[in-house]
Order: sequence, then structure tokens, then C-alpha cells
Amino acid sequence: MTAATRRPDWEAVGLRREEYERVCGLLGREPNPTELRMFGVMWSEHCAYKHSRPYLRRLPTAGPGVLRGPGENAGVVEVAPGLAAALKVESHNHPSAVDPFHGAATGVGGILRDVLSMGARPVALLDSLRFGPPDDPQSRRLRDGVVAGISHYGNSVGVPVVGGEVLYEDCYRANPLVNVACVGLLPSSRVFTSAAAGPGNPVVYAGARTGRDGIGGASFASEELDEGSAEADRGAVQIGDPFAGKLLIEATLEALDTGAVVALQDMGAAGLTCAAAEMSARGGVGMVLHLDRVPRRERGMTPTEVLLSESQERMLLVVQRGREEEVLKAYRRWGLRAEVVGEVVAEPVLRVYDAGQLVVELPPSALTQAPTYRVPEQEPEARRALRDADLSGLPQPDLTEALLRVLRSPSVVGKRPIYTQYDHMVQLRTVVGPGADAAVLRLVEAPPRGIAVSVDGNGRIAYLDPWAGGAGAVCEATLNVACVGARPVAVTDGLNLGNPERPEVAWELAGVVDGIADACRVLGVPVVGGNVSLYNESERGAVYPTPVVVCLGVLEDVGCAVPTGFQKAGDLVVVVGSGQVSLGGSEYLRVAHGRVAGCPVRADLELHRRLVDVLVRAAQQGLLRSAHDLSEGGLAVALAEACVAGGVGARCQLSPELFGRRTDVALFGEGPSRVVVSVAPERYEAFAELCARSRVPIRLAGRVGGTDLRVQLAEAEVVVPVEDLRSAWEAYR
Amino acid sequence: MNKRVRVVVFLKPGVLDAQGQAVETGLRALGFEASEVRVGKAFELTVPEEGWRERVRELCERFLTNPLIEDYEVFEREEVCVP
Amino acid sequence: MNKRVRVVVFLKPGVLDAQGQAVETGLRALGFEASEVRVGKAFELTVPEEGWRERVRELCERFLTNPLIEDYEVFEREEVCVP
Amino acid sequence: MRDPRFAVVVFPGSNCDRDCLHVLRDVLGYAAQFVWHETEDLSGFDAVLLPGGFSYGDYLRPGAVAATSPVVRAVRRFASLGGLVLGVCNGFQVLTEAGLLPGALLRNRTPTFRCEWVHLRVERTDTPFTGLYAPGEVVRMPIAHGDGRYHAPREVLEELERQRQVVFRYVDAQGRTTLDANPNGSVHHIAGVVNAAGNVLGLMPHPERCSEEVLGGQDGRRLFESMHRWLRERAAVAAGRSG
Ligand SMILES: Nc1ncnc2c1ncn2[C@@H]1O[C@H](COP(=O)(O)OP(=O)(O)O)[C@@H](O)[C@H]1O
Ligand SMILES: [Mg+2]
Repeated sequence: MTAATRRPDWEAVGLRREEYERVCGLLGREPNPTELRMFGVMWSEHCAYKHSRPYLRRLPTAGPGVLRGPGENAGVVEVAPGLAAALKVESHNHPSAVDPFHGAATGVGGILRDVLSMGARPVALLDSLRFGPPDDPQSRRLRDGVVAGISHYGNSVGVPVVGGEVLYEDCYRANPLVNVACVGLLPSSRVFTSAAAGPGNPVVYAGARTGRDGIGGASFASEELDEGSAEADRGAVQIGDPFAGKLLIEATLEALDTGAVVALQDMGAAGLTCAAAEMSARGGVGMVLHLDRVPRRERGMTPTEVLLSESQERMLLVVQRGREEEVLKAYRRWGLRAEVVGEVVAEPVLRVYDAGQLVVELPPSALTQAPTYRVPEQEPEARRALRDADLSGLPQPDLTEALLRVLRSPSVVGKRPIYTQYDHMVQLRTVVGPGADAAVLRLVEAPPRGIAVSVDGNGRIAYLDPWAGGAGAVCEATLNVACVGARPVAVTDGLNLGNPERPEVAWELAGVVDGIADACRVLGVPVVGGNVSLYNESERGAVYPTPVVVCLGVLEDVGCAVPTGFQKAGDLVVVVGSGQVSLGGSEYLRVAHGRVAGCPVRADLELHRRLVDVLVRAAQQGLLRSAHDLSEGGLAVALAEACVAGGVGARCQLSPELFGRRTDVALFGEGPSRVVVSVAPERYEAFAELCARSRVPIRLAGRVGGTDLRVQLAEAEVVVPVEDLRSAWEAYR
Repeated sequence: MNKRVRVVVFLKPGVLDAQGQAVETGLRALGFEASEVRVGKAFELTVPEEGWRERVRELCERFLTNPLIEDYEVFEREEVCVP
Repeated sequence: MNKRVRVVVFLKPGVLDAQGQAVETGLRALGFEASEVRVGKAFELTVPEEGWRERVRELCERFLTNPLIEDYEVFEREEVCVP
Repeated sequence: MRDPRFAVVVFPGSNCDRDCLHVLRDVLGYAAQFVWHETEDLSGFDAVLLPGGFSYGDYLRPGAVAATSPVVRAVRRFASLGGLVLGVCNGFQVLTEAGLLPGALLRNRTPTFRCEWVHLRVERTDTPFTGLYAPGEVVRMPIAHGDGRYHAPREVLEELERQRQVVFRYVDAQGRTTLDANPNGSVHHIAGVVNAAGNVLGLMPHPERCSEEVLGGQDGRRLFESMHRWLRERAAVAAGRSG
């Protein structure tokens, strides 16, 4: 290659010319090659949120119980007097596409350390997954690899995977989505920070040794996947060591117990560079680091490699001067490496030496102050046309057959073969495990209280109407938590979209964030953190804009947790909440008619708030025998699932006045804020009164009992033995 | 006709080999002198003889290994009947 | 002087190899013809040259394998430096 | 009379250690404490628990590295002197690797990890671990393992059955040993075995996960209570002799 055709250095590290000029402006000189690489990674979309930051400002982040909002490694919210939960979600989409097992495994490791960085012991994991259809062996392989990776890491570290979701669409074939969330517990009085402080305090490196893995992983996550990328980005595959991850959790908690730790952060994307820059910038101080003191796995690593390595299972800590031995001892007791590698300085400068040689000298804030971009937002014409599609003339298929097909659809079918691969019981907190609307964990620290968690999102809805998808994800997650009887207290969100430099994706991003923001504002549930993954595109196109929302709720008494399935013959079946449904973006439309089109229902957020409140109070008052939210597959699937879960049938009548004329819409139409509950006959009056007072509509639909699900409609009747429902629902592929 | 082949797979040099580290520690604890321990995988399988080299190569690259992080070697075996 | 050795370990014939069966099913699903698939482990390690055969045998029997369920083979390797 | 003292071993990578301690100490009120994998001193303890988890990462074979640890050397001596040793899940794997129990635990028949509730039949109630169960009783316990398929050569199996060393078998809700009720393909449906002397028990299911009703059942609790009662009785006999 001649000098003339060589890519400019800034382009090689992924910066634009203007960005390079801005770097020079901030430094007052040109960066040296090591510094340039650091900017390349720190100013990548993955680390810097260049395209998403302006939108994220719209999210409501404050609330009465919020101890830490976005801006730290995880959000923290109080869940009982003196007890707090840390909460965070993170994506590992690109690494999982390249190596599903290790990509997903390291995703688990990373999110555990985010929560650990707040001083919390991780107590639960959730996974939200998207793949191409499972009849494609490649998609199945990806899925099985991802599940095996999560299982490998989660089981080994002893943090239960208590919930999650798996949905399949063509658009995820080349771009699977792997979002993992973690919840941790900590004393409210002992929330840690990543803000470095105290000039003269030593900086401690702890955990696994540094190798050449994952160099440039953050910038890799900010590129589209193409055929050549696999080879070119070999360095971007990281391998996790759950054993080291487990030791790091125990040793770090022990180190924090000494009281000698001032601040800490994990070394994730962009490794040591990111941790040192963010910790310094957040604390308004500087750091001096000596790279030759960093424990290494390989000989001959350059300073750039040590600074940018994304080797897993490492933490950076600032420790009170004179007490470093206590902290080092905790790590070494657990067989991990721990070394003092530098110290905090008052001057806001990051000064890095290698064998006495100064290799980097930068203001840390320069690394954390990437520019932001606004791309003009433009809804594509074709999308509007899809949404405006007239679905009123669709032929109606045989409804029984349609119900079984929807139940068998991979996105709806029971996920037991997945979640039995996860240890969901370790730590002895799991009162309700995977398979229910939300998982319930007891708080042994504050009995009989518990927390509930759920993760939800529907990319198809967001594709047709980003706002409806964003708001819908919040509604579904909060409703799931409310169904088990818990009051939602916080959410964290993961946004997965395509290339944000395209106006269409900018439009999707804006709409999705607005939907989340509006919903959270009306529901009074703060967003305490989140994650953005962009550039989820291949030559086959972008993924559907896919927001996933993790909701954390608090349950006054875990003994009052409401089950999903029908419990007792004779109980009344009641459909509670919104009456608005549509086939737009529904599972039925795709499965029975092969179409993704139509106008999804936009949530009535005020009604949703009242619905959540009614469910929580009804649960507390013991009025509910079961509760299950309506999502993919609508009322028919919810009834079927309640029958299968309870092992009992039900007989329902859907009168056209209440449920609409078109029977497939009544059965399979989808829309937010709808729940099917069962209530003991003697409690019905109290429940109806509670709903009436809160202006939440209810429709009496039938009774629990028998061995069939019978649904009588205006002109038709659907009758399916519960056993057939079960075998359809268990047809996992 | 069939062919019996053995494939041995190791992580590429430089890729973290957590198992290798653990085994090395274990060996040392037992008083064995051993270093640079690497742990890999081994496969044995029977494939149709015709064009077996290309087949096995393809199968390794597409299924048995991740060529990004692993190297493999293929060996011919005597045709043995695995009961 | 040191010696680099490779140890290949498979479950004894007759002991059900669940992983081997799973790999076989996976290969078939992708359209590869393969049968009698066995999945095992491979180790490479450097040991002092003197008396290496006995040493490696001992180390295999006492630690690297479980003789109740596994068989092993030992191979000499060229001395290579694993970086 | 001194209350029996329980030790819960902590290996690096153990992850049910805290759960076991919680049940013994907080739920049952027994004298229990952690012991570190580097200790060789188990004096003062009456029972030792090897908990579930992934000791040393389980990287070679489950339990293989742990079997070489100082504390397992101590457990060997402890067991030979008649102390009670209970290995749960990974603890069971450690005990087989250490040669304290016969057989080996192989990758599950479907080679994935499985976490779910199973039914077990209690085959013997004349052990220190099962005194409070009824003979042939069917109990429910959770499993959570990837390598739980019990295997032993035919002669060993025959010997095990002859000596009635199989203490728990996987069964269906009616107590039948069916193929479907065997979650990992264990030979003879074996879920737990005891050594010939009767003082070392290993089992794959997790009794500590079913010792409180709020977690879905309490069938595991009686296993710990049986141990406690047996130890107290032994102490009483000893006290009677010396007194
Ligand atoms: N979608 C989002 N909503 C709210 N906060 C977000 C979102 N995405 C990122 N954040 C916040 O921005 C900060 C940086 O996030 P991230 O880069 O994912 O953290 P990390 O450094 O752990 O990778 C975090 O505090 C995170 O909570
Ligand atoms: Mg992070």
C-alpha cells in the first residue's frame, strides 16, 4: 500500500476527520498513536452514546426511592428500609453473533460486574433474546449457543437466571440480540460510586490478568456486521472465565467490607482506558498509572494493548492511602491478582507510564466528552404504508386451528427447555421462578417483603410504531410485575437498533425513547439506567427497533404472590383493563396470515397506571386467585396459558358488545393494559368495586373448570382440550 | 467405504485458556512439575471416505470449531468400530 | 531439558458419550454425514524430559483422567514455546 | 450435652455454601460455620458438608481439582474416624473424585444443565442422614447440574445394591423408576449413595433448596434434621458410657 492510499490514522481507529480535529483542539496538539487509539475506542458509539445521548435526556430519572440514576454503572433504588437494589441491562449482540457461546457468556460476566461496582451482591439475572426463526438450523445453533453461554456463566457464578424472553423474527437472523440484566442487593447506606477521589490514594488493579483479547471490542460493537468482519475482528472475541468471575464477586465484596475502598469500576469496554478515564472524570481528579505493574497473561504486550485490552473479570479500585494491604489481601485470599498500579492526583490529568516512560498524558474529561450528533429524523414512506394497511378484509381461518398454530409459534411456545438450563434457584431467594409473568425473589433481609422482575419488549410493534413499541415495552414490563402483585419501582431499558446515521433509524430511536419516557413519566416509574446498542445491521438490513425494558417491583409479602394459572374450578374469569385491540403487528397476523402490518394500539397511559394500581391492591387484599397479562397472541393465548399453567379448563363467552364483532380480533387482537384474572365468586363483588372506584373496566368472561378451554363467540365456538393446548404450547423447537 | 478421523482442537495461542490455568494449578498442587498447560477438545468420527479431507475440514470450520479463536488438526485413524 | 506432550482422553467404549451423541445430531441437522461421534479432551503440557513417560503416565492416572471412565493416549510433540 | 457442630466447606467456586449455612444456622438453629478449603483442621466438628457449585471452576472434571485440596485430605481423615460427611451436587462429585464414594458422575444424558424439581424415593432410613424419612417414601427435591449421570462398573453396581448403598433413586410421583423420571440418565436411577460404613453420603439433588415452605417444599429439611438427631443420640450414648 502506498502512502497516498493509506487510510488516515484517525479513520483507522474509527474517528471522523472533524472528530480528530476536535481531539487535537482538546489536547492543544496531535495525539500520539496510543492516545489516538484510546480516543478511537472511547469515542465509539458503544462507549460514548454519540447518537443516543441527546434522546436519553428525555427519560425521567428521578423518583422517591432512587439512590443512583443513570450515569453510574447501575441504577440503585430502595426496596425496603435500609435495603437497596442495583439494576442494569446490557447488550452483547455483536460478540454473540460472532461467537454465541462466549459472546453471551461474557455478556453475563459484564453485567454482573456493573452491579458489583455499586457495591451490590448480584442476586438475579434475566435474559432478553432475539433470533431468526428456529426452523433455520443456523438460527437454532445461534440460540442454543447463546443459551449455553448464559447457562455456563450464570450457573458457575451462582447467580440465578430468574426470567427472560425469547422472540424470533427474520430480521434477527444475522443480528441476534442478546440483552442481559442483573439485579443486586446492597445496604442503602453503602452505595458505592465510581468517582475517584483523594489525591495520593492508590489505584488498585484486581482480578484476572490482562491479555490481548478483545482489543477494540467497543469500536467493533459500533460497526455493522459484514462478511469480512469475522476475520478482521478476531481480536474482538473475548473469552470469559466464570470461575474468575465468581472469585471477583466474593473478593470484591470482601474488599468493600474493609471500608477502605473509595471508588470502584469494572474494566469492561475499552478496559483500563475507560475505567481510568471515567473514574477520574467523574471525580474531577486525575490518575497516574504504571502499566508495567499491570499483571499480564502474555509477554510483549505494547502499552496500547494493555490500555485497551478487554480481558474479562477485572476491576479498578481507588483505596484509602495506607489501607491498600487490606484490599490486596482480600483479592489474594481468593486467588486473584491485585496490584497497586498508580495513584489519584489532584490535577485532572491521566498520565500513563510504561517502564518509567511517559506514554499518555491527557485530560480524562477529553476521553469522556465525545461529540453528539443529531441526524434528521425521517419516517420511511413504506413504513407508513405498512401501518395504514387495511386489515378489515382478511379472511378468517379456522379459529381452533389458528389458536394451536399461534400457541406453537416459537415466540409464544413455552420456554421451559431454555430456562431449565439455567440454575434459577441458587441463593434461596426464588419464590416464583421463570415461567410466570414475573419472577419473585424473597428478601431475607426484610421479610416478608420481596421483589419482582420482568423483562419485555416487542420489536414488531416498535417497527410499525416506535412510540407504541417504547411505551408498550414499559407497559408490558410493569404489568407483568403488577400481575404477581408487586408495585413497579424502577425500570432499566436496553435499546437495540440499526445504524443511527440513517434518518429512518433516527426516527425509530426518537419514537422509542419518547414512548419509554412518556410511559415512565405517567406511571411515575423512573428509568435508573440503561444501554444502547446501535448498528445492528447486516447486508440483509437492520433489526426491528427493539426496546427491552426491565421492571423491578416491590411486593409487601411474598406469601401474597399471585400465580399465573387458573387455580380452582368455579372461579370467575375476568378480563381487566383496556378494551382496545388491533391485529396490527400481532402474532396472529404473522402466523396465520404471514404479515407484519397494521396499526398497533397505543397505550392509554393513565388507564395503565390505574390498572397497575388496582392489580397491586387486589393482590394485597387477596382478591385474586390468578392473574396473567395479555401479550403476544392476545386473549386466546392468555386463556390457554392460564389453563395450561393451572392444569384446568375454562368456559368463556365473548359477547360481541364487549369484545367486538370480528371474532379473530376478539381472540387474537393485541393491545397493552389487558389482564385476565380469576377471582373466587365470593370475592368478585369486592374486586369489581375496587376496579370501578379506579375506573378500570372489567368484563366478566366465564368460569374456570372442566378439562377443555371453551370459548363461545357470536357465531363460533372454540373448544380445545387442555391437554392439546399443553402439547401445542410445549412444542418447543 | 468409511474413514475414521480424529480432530484435536486447541484455543489459539494468546486466547485465554482458563481450563489450562486451572489444570496447571491442580498439577502443581499435587507436586507435578508441568508448565504451559493447554486444554483442548478431541473428536473422533466416522465419515464417508470419498473426499473426506475437504468434508472434515468444512465440518471443522462450520461446526466443530470457531476458527476465530481455535486451531485444529485432523488425524487419520484406523477404522475402528466404536461399540 | 523439557518435553512437550499431548494427551488425548476419551470416555471408555461402552460408557455413553452424551456429548458425542449431541454433536452427531447437530452435524446431521446441518447435513453432514457422520457417525460414531465421540467427544473427548486434549491436553498439551511441558514436563521435564527425564523419565517423562512414567511421569506423564502417573499424572494422567492420578489427575488428568478418571481411570474408572476414561482411556488416554500420550503423544510426543515437537518442543514448541506456547507464548 | 454439646450441640453437634456442622462445618460447611468453602472451595473457590462453591456457590451453595451460603445456602447450606443459611439452612443449618438460620432455619434450623444448629451450630454451623464455614471452613476454608485450605484448612486441614476439622477438629471440633461432628459433620462436614461439601456444598454445590463449581469448585475451582470444575474445569478438568467436576470435583477433580477440589479432590486434591487440603480440606479434602482432612475430610478423608474425618470420615475414617466416623464423622458424618454430606456431599451435595458438586460435593457429591468431589467425594467420588476423592474416592470416598464409589462411581463417577458424567455429563447428563441430554448433555445440557438441568434445573428442576424431581421426585426421589428414599431407599434406606437406617442411615444417619435419613432417619426421619419413612421407608420407600417419595419426596420432592430440586436438581441443578450438568454432570449428574451416576456411573459405575457393573461389579461396583452389584456390590452397591447388595450392600444397600443406594439411598435415593429418581422416581416419578408414584414412586416408579421410569425412564422419564430419570433426569440425567443415571444408572439404576441412582440419585444418592452412601459409603459402606454409612457415614458418607453424596447426592445430586439439593436438600438445602427445599427446607423452607416458601421456596416450594421442605422435604430436604429432614435430611439435616436426621443428621442432627443421629449426632445427638450418638453423643448421648457416648456421654452415658463415659458417665
Ligand atoms: N437507554 C438508556 N436509558 C437510560 N440510561 C442509559 C441508557 N443507556 C445508557 N444509559 C446510561 O448511560 C450510562 C453509560 O452506560 P453504559 O455505557 O452502558 O455503561 P457501561 O460503562 O457500564 O458500559 C449508564 O449509567 C447507563 O445507565
Ligand atoms: Mg459497564
